[in-house]
Amino acid sequence: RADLLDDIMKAKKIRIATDLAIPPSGMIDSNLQPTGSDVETAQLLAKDWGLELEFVQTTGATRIPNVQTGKADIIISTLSVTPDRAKVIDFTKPYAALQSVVGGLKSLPVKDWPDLKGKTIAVSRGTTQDQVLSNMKDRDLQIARYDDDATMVTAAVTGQADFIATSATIVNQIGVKNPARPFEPKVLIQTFDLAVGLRKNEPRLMEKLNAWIETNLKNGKLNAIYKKFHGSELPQEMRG
Amino acid sequence: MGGHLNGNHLLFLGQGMLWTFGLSVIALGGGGIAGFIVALCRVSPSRWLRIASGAYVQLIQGMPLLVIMFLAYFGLAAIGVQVSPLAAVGASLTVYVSAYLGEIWRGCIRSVPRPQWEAAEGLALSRAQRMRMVILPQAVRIATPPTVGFMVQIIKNTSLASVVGFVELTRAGQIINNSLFEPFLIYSIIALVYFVLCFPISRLSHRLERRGGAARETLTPA
Amino acid sequence: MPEIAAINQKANQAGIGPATAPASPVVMLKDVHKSFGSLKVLDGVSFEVGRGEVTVIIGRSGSGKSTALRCIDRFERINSGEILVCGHRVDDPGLDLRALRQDVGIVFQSYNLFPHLTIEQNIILAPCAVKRVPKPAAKELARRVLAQVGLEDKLHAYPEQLSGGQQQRAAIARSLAMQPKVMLFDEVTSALDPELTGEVLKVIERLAADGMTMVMVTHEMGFARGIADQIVFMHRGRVHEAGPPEMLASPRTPELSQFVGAGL
Amino acid sequence: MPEIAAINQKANQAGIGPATAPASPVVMLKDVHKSFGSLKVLDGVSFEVGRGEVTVIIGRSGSGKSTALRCIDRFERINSGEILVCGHRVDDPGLDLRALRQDVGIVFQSYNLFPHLTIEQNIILAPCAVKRVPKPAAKELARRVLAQVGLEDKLHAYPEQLSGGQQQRAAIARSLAMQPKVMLFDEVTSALDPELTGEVLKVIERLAADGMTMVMVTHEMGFARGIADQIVFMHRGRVHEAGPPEMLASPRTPELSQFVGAGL
Amino acid sequence: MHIEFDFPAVLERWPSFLGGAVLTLELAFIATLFGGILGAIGAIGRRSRNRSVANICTIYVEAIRNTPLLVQIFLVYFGLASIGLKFSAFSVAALALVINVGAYTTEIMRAGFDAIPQGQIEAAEGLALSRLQIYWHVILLPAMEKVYPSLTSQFVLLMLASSVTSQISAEELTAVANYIQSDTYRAFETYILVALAYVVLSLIMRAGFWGLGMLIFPRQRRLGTPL
Ligand SMILES: Nc1ncnc2c1ncn2[C@@H]1O[C@H](COP(=O)(O)OP(=O)(O)OP(=O)(O)O)[C@@H](O)[C@H]1O
Ligand SMILES: Nc1ncnc2c1ncn2[C@@H]1O[C@H](COP(=O)(O)OP(=O)(O)OP(=O)(O)O)[C@@H](O)[C@H]1O
Ligand SMILES: [Mg+2]
Ligand SMILES: [Mg+2]
Repeated sequence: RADLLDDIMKAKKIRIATDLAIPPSGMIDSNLQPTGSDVETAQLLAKDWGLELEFVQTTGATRIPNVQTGKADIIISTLSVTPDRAKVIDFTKPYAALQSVVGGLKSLPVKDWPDLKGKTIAVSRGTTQDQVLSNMKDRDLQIARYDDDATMVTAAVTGQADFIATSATIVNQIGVKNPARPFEPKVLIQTFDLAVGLRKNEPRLMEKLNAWIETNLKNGKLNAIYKKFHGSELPQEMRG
Repeated sequence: MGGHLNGNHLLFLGQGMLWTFGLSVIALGGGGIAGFIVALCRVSPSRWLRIASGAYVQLIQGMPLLVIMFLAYFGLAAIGVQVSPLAAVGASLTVYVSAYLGEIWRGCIRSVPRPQWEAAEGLALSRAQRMRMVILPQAVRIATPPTVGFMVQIIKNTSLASVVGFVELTRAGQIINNSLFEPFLIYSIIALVYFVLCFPISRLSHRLERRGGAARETLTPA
Repeated sequence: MPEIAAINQKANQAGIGPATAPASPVVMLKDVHKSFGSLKVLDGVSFEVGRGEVTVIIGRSGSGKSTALRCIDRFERINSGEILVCGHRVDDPGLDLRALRQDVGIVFQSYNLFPHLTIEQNIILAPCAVKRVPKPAAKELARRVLAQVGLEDKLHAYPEQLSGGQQQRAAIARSLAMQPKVMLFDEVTSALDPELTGEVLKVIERLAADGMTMVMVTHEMGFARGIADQIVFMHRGRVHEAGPPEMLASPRTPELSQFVGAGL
Repeated sequence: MPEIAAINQKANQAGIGPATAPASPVVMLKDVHKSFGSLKVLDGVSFEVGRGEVTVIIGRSGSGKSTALRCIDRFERINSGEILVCGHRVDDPGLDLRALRQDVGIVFQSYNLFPHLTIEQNIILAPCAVKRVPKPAAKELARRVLAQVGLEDKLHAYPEQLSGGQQQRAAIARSLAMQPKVMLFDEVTSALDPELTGEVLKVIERLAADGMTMVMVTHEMGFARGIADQIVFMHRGRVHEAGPPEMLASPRTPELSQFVGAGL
Repeated sequence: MHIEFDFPAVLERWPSFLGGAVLTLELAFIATLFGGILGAIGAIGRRSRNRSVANICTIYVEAIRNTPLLVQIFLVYFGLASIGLKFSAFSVAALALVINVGAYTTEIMRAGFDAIPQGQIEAAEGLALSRLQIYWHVILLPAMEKVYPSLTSQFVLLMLASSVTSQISAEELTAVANYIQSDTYRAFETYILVALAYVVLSLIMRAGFWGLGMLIFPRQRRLGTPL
């Protein structure tokens, strides 16, 4: 069977699955151009490899089937690595990391996990935040799962949720949208590695992607992209 | 992230609306033809055709359209048949619509009073002639209102095509909302656009229904 | 009325006038049995109708009159027995249905004109589609049969624009246009008021006078008496009494006498 | 038949037998006009019905018979004129409709039994809901009125399980259960065959014999002749002739003579 | 292709599936019950002689039928929260579904009411029944009987459509499926199972409606007319 890397190079085009509805990683700007950290990462990759870039629009649920069935070549769409997922697709080395926090209303006196006992925390369904919090059985948390970040944020803005588990960037955004309900990061959950996803058994493509990631982490380009959209640096050990 | 709704966004919604419109046309065109065949099978003299088409209708009506689309696009690819998004969505909508329209139309064909079938039979018309000259022209008058009413559902259901990457009206709204975080504004606009697309059709269906009602009465003389 | 003569040409060529005795039967039922599920509806029905003869079937509701009529035109398939109509073996599973129905015209109580077609279109539909009569000839034919039932002016009306009696006459005209050899009528007047009933019965009387072979179910006793060559009284799926119209005056069985007396 | 006597107690207490002359009229129409849009349907109709009297309305289709009857029970509102029924001013806009309808029973050609209820439920519905008769008493009443129409065994059947004649009798029983002072019948037998017609007419005859005040539209001339105290012949929205049944034998107007002759 | 199906990996989550299916059924049940009642009231309203009542009912029907359910759910969920009313996602989902299916039911019931022959109503009027009594005793049940097939189809459709309530954190079948599939990345297995689950749920509902029909239409039970 054909090798995916050869196919890509022959076609001079790479098809990257990205969800454009998960800011700040994938979104559109006011000129309707795709933008976000994942989008710029993808653009950087295509440029470096001298390929034409095609975004395959996906929703959260169809990112994986898109590469499994060959409708897209790779996924750059805030995929965090878990062992279960690694059974289905292959992950490269991490190209970025996401700091997840539990954010809450500024006015609420919450400092650490025990204060969250019995509280309802909003998450985006199926994200790694969701998985991690769901597994914290002993902490006695109530979890409300929304289909995507936007709905979750809307819940926070309108008052349906007082706590949300997501990236710190998004937590800070809420106060901008509704000054009456400013949110702040309360408790750090974990830092998740984000990796590029590709279908199983493509060692040559995997190798080339890993090399590219290593180079660009070292030269600071990936860090710059990350900082531009998330407001913070990548973790030190990742930057090498 | 952030920013305000501008003309570009509205343009984006406009493009989404065009897709919604286009997908609806495909759904009704393809689904209409397939539904007609399903309806004919459902009233066929062959028992097996009736049972098979009945099972088809039950199966399709028991599944959410989203799942049908998913399986058509990714499922076919998984067994090695690569289909374009448009083909997958077109096929799914056709299948889905055919099950519903087939059932609606079967009812309409059936509701042409039995004596009409017999009168046609008594005049030595063949089965095809009876269908074409006597039954269908009468069934069409009864069928128009529910068919038009169903169109409204389809227009709204095309939103599910986002699962295979179509950015139609609802998905366009979602994407914009997820960068602007203005759910009320954006969803109200979407609601309004759908309303503008659907309301005239609903009204039309009502008007037809009122006329169809009169037509139906004349179907059963004395 | 040259038109009527034309339609009934064959009967007349055979030299059979309205009042002469029947030759070989045009319709023959022999020991016909028919059940719907477990309900026995026809229980050994036999009778014959000769060419140019008018047979009237009477009997109370549910006695199987309509079913008998419908079996003649194979709208129902019989369980056992024999039916012969104009040389067609109706009980034969391999019967050419459409050939049978070209020879037999049937008119029901509910006129069943096609509401989406004008009267003319109703009439020419079958001749054009089945017999491949060219359109102009069919239209000419439509005019002729409509004249026969006194409706020449309604050619372009839709059924709903006609009164009940007119609709029924148009339905008869539609059947006539197929130039059938036998006409079956099932309570064709029972949805009509006395005046409209009169109109329709007059049309049927004329047909009878012109020698059309007919089998009819009716509740109009006076009419039956006047027109019938043979009366068949059905009771519980059997032919209880049959004979010339005079039998109504002196019923042999209590059932017939009750039936005849019941209508006050 | 003690039941019938009970039902008609009031009429009998008033000392009015079936054959005596009318006292103060129970139903009175005076110069009633009624149009549907631009179509004039009643054009100055007047007649009176005395207590215990039977009035039969005849006339050809479309002459306004049904409309006249429906006006009496205020199913249609009249444009001008006066209608008085059992002391209710029917033309008065402020009329207490439900009080009127407790005094008037009406039965239509299409029996209009409620198909989802058994015969017993059909009958006790109105007495229980309107007059607040307790269930057991109502059931007793149902049995009584059903006996009156000869259907005591059909208490728990559904309408579709009954023949047309039985359904029509059940509909009459349902009306009787409200113990009305006047009964209106609109072509109650015209959907029935002669035998079933006979059954229903017998029930009506018995009601008449017991002194019920009735107005009926019918095409059964023989019956009309036998039962009517007064015949009203309507033509084009007017009372064209009215008088005792003997007038049918010697019509004064050509319209009536044509009408009487038409039914063969 | 490079897909190895691994149904057990997904099937081992069956308690979650079951929980989601139960919640879906609960939502469908509540929406059917109250939506049915709302629809009957709406249909009576639409036929009301009072013009403003009829108009309000018409506006309700048109507004709901011509906009997507998802948008309605968002507007109810976030709208209520914005004015300070906080309900659980389940309550809001149920409320939105009731409002939605109520509009469709209104139309179906109205058609059923219109299909009752005028003669039936006149016969009831002739028996001195009041307007309300006529609706209750003479119109409602036969009308429901006439439109029962469309009515039940509408409720099954609603059950299928209730999947969008996952958007506002109601943990019904689709939500569970989405969760499982993003947890395991086994989209095919999940979608196939969820399709099966929906087919089973809709069969359960149809069976339920059939039984209910037998119960509330005793004539059908007695005379065995197929629903
Ligand atoms: N298709 C059918 N399926 C089951 N039973 C039937 C069917 N058609 C007729 N029957 C039954 O057969 C019996 C005879 O019916 P038929 O219509 O022949 O009577 P009829 O003499 O024409 O009565 P009517 O004067 O009322 O028309 C009736 O009991 C009727 O219920
Ligand atoms: N609701 C209505 N709207 C308009 N026209 C009507 C209405 N009801 C009756 N008509 C018309 O009024 C006229 C008289 O009708 P009506 O039913 O009183 O006649 P009828 O004497 O009872 O006739 P039939 O013997 O056919 O029952 C007819 O021309 C009819 O078409
Ligand atoms: Mg019959
Ligand atoms: Mg009338």
